[in-house]
Amino acid sequence: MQTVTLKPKKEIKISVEGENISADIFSGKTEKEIHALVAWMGNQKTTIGELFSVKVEGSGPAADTKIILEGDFSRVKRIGEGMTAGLILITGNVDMHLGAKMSGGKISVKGNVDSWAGREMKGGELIIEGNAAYYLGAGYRGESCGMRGGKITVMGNALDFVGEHMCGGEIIVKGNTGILPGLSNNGGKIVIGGNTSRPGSEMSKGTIIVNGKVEEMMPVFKLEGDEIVDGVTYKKYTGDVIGNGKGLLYVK
Amino acid sequence: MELLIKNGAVVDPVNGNKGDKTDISIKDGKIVKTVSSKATIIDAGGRLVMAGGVDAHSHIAGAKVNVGRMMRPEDSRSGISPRTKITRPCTGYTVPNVYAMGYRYAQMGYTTVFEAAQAIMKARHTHEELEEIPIIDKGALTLFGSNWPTMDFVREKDMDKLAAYVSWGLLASRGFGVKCVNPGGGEMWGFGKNVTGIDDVVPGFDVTPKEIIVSLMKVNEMLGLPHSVHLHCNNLGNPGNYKTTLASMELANQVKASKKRQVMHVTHLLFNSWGGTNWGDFESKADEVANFLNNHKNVTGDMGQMIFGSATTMTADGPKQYANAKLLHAKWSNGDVELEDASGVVPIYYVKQISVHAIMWAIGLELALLTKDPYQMLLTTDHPNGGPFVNYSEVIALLMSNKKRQEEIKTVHEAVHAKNKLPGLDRELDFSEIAIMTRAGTAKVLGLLDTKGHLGVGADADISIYDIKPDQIDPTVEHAKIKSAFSSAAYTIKGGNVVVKDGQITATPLGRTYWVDAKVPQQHHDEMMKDIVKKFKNYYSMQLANYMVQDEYLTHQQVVKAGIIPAEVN
Amino acid sequence: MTLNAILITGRTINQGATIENKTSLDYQEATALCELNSKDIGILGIKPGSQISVKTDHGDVVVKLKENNGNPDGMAFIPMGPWANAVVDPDTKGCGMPGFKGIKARLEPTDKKILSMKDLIARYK
Amino acid sequence: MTVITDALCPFCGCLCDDLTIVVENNKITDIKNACKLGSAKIMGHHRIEAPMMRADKKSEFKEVSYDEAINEAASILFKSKRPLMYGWASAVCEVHKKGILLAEEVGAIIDNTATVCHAPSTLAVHEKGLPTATLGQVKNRSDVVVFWGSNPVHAHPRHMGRYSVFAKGFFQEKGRKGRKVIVVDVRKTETASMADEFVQVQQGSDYLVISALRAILSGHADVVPESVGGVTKEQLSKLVDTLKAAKFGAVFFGMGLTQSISRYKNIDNAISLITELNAYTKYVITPMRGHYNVTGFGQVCSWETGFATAVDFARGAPYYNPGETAANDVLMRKETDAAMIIAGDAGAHFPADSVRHLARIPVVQIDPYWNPTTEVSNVVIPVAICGVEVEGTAYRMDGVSMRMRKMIEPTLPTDVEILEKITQRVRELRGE
Repeated sequence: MQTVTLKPKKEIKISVEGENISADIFSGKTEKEIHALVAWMGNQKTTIGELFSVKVEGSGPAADTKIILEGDFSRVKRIGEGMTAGLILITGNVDMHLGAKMSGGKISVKGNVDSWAGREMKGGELIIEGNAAYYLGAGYRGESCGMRGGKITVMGNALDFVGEHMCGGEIIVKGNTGILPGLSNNGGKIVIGGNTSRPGSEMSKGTIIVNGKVEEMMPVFKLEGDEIVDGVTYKKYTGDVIGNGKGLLYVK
Repeated sequence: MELLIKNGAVVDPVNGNKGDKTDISIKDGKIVKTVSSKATIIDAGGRLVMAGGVDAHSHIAGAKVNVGRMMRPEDSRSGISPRTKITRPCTGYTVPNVYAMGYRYAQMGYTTVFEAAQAIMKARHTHEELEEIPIIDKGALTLFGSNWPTMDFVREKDMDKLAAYVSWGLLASRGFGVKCVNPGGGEMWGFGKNVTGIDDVVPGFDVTPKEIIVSLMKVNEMLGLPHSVHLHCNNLGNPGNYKTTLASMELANQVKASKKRQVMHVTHLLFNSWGGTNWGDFESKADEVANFLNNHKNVTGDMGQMIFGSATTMTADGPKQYANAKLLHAKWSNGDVELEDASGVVPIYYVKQISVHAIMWAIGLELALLTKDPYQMLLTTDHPNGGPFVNYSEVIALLMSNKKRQEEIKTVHEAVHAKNKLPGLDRELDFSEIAIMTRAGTAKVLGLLDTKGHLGVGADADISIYDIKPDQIDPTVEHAKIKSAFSSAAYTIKGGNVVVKDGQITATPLGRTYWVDAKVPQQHHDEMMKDIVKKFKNYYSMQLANYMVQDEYLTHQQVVKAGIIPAEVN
Repeated sequence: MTLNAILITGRTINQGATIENKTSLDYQEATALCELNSKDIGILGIKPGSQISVKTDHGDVVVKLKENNGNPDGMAFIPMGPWANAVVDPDTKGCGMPGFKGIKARLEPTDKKILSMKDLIARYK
Repeated sequence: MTVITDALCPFCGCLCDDLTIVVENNKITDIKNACKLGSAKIMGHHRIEAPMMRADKKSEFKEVSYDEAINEAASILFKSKRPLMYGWASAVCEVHKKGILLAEEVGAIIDNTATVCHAPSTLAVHEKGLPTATLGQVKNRSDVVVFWGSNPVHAHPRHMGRYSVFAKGFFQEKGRKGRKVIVVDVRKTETASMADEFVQVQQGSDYLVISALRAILSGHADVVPESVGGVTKEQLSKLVDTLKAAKFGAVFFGMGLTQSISRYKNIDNAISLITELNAYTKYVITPMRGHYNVTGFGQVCSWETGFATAVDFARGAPYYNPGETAANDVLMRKETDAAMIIAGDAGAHFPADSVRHLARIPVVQIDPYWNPTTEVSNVVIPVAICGVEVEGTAYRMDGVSMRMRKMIEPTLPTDVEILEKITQRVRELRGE
């Protein structure tokens, strides 16, 4: 078991690119080696050691590596990018692209995450106790697939475009979401605890469940009648009818 | 500036060299007989030396290439490399940025590349990009196949005016040759329609694709242009289109070449050699097309080889692109140009286990292996339609090694066994044949064989050295080494400068832009311009005075003279 | 006296004609204004040409009231420019574009002066 | 007296190229064919006469030499860890090329005015492509013209005459009489007043309305409710019939779509509608671009970097992600620690929060005119006016490029000269 604890040495104003903060990269490395890892801040090439205090206990493979990020990481992007195993615990807020392209392991955040958390995620788990911003579990510009696998749970709210272009995996938002969740959903599952608006546009496959209110329904869904899912009665819709979509939209 | 390449295994089919150790002397950007003792020496150490690669058909610059970039940030984010002291940043795989375009060609040992299609009205854009593509020499073919003046003069059977229009259009666009894409179809796409064969009548203009093709060939030869008509056949991409292709190629017999070259170049034949009637009974007719070429020396073609993986299709064939987008449920850009032509851009992903894709892949290779004379079948991927040009080394390895082909066939859809002849073809091309398909042949087809595509005295000092010792390698078995060597030149020399060493860019001089200045009798020009002035007054959305590409966009131009009035001897 | 409206901003011909002359009074005349239909103007109980205070969650600004009966009820229009931008929604919504249209606004008559371009920008220093 | 014919207009994306300019003693004395917008700009306004600097934004500017201003500009960019270089739309492509090179060298984010105009249209193109055509296609063929969230009477005054509503062409000899003109907007604009049909949409409901049209077009009228976004199902169905009946339809959209809720998804949806209409007849869609060469920046930036705008060179290689790398994103997050604003006016056209941040950081302005950006600048470098005093390339809204003519001789340096000098100075500071 290896535990690595990072704390910002001072307030970070210009975003740091934290793609090297991942269990795969930290595992088996000494404090000195982690210190030397590159971290870009704006146009300045710097190191993790310059920006963060680093404490390493034990050593182990990625799957047995735990990273604890203490303090304010709200200006650190791309944490856990491409991670395949291990655990990252974040005690505060984090910046954009948390867990982008991750395929395994787990990232847990006590605070809020900025946009593109879980972008193009393939597997593993993301647990966000606070709120998520835009494009949770979405894709990159122009790509046909966003999230492909894994699970994202947000205890708070999320903003627009949750699960855009999702091709697989599951997103649970306990609170409300912004507009157009599950846009172009192509096989993922999205469960919204609270309210939302315009869900499921251009959906071809997958499922969206809304337990709160739908402020504006897209005029592209066919009402199929009532259906009971996990003991709850929902109105069941199919669509988006424009592309003969086979998506399922359940609204309480 | 003098350079001497010693101990090279020189493969130079034009000058009859098949790998003999020959020294090459270079002075002031040209190959010369001898150099002084002060010359810088490059010891090739027995490695393969060829003329710099010449690509006669690639989409490297202009409106639709940039549309490809704009609609595909997901492509641009691949192949990213930061700036260095010598190079600008690179992006993209199927639609690289201008810098990557030049660097990557040079890294493969290519030194001359022709953009395959520009509408006159958007030619300024093409040249803006060409001006920023480093290292390589380049040029662009100009679209004439659906232009209103073309169709008017064809209908009026006025070849003098048509020749004058082509001459003026080349000047207006600073174009190198006559491109003809889905003739007539570009106009019909203006109302969302298309021609179905070479005998359909284009509404509003009362001409057929056949008449357009024959007339453009006639004036091309009247003008004595270096290159022949460069034809993208009607019905491209439709099962059963080989009949249209054969009927189009047959038209070549109606016109006599003005120069020692073909009268018709039919491009990316992979997409035009299709049998069957639908995607279910789709099959290869590469044998029929190759057989035609084997019996008709006045027509040449290029492969348009397909590469599995990501590609971006882009062509002036607007209706085809809409059909593609619908078929693939892909994003679709369309870019019709008033009075001139159509165009479309659609991304595609070629998959080994999709039967149609596997059959297409095999068709390209069949074309190269069944066409006996490599001068008649050039190596292209119709970049980025069949796939990005950076994969030429893969194609070379496939053509040189039946073993590699058989290994590949095992990984692709089994349909190739029933629908293609490829599994049974054991021909393996040698270095000379590869040199023809990528250098001598392309230069000859373009009409540039005096200075390009060979290593004789007087040729441009565009040279590539590859990390292969021809006498010590068995390409059949060591195909991986062939691929790796052709993907990354040991040296690329452009105009006498070393621009690549060990696959790395070492210098980035700006190459030249070729265009053809073809003169016609003033009276023909004046008559023709009366029609053009009317077109601008009534139909174009811009002024004639702002139409022609200005000199500012050709800072390094190479003018090739041609025309009905013989060019003055300098 | 208070009108709740949806605010949009955008181009006008006079805004465009003075866009390279932003220190001029002409530019202020062309852009420091808010268009409402006559019914909404009636609700406010003032005449076109009077000053009006526009408040949103993102800021406040004083501009001149103008009549435009092309506007539906409850729609306010301010030509694009620094006065409009004092009250638009800065959130780029994950796509780089702030909210220049569709902002909830509270409109009230006011005696406060319309700030000049220089004074308006000086508020940000 | 000199008369320049076929001159290009340096105002809007119509890039009209039929202006006649009369020049006497290096002064423009008359203009023919230009609209009110073009005339106003070409006839000229008060200019900044000399470079100016100040350390404290609240103090007055002091005139300085060009060398001093250029040195200070280079120093600001060189020291910056997160520079933003914004503007570019009122400049020719030759300026854009120099700007992108400088952005590479200082590791800046480079973004243009499309960020508050049609950058969302580019985001939509990433999703769906852009089925479009040059404006002459519309002139020669169109029998249905739709303006959606755009108001050419105000923003593109000659568009309707030259290219769309009134223009006569080969297959459309009748001009206005041969065309059905439809305006979709949230309010009855002057353009709407000229239309054959006005479809009034509730603000922010365009996305829903477009989806409803697509549903009806695809034969699923049954799922469409009686009213969508303030438009009745009856009117929507009639609109679909009208659209389908066209031989050649053209849709021109503006900031009504790009700036409302859903942003680029409105355009994404509209592009799908156009694509689907092409199964029945011919349709094209074109953004009504604002500045005369805002399109050009997108073109140059795309071929040089692979991305149309909002390119972040912090790590030496282009990175693109509007929402993260666009000008207002980084200003709003207060990340930008220095800015260069050139040929665009962030001070006037960005939300207050962004301008507030600009007021806190070192700002270099390169522009012919005094404007709100000047008010928050530290270094101001006046330049010649592209398209009036400087020739060069510009791209019309439909992607057709033309070369702008020089009407009069400049009395100040050009943007290109200034950018080249700043780049040179940056290299010196780096010790090259």
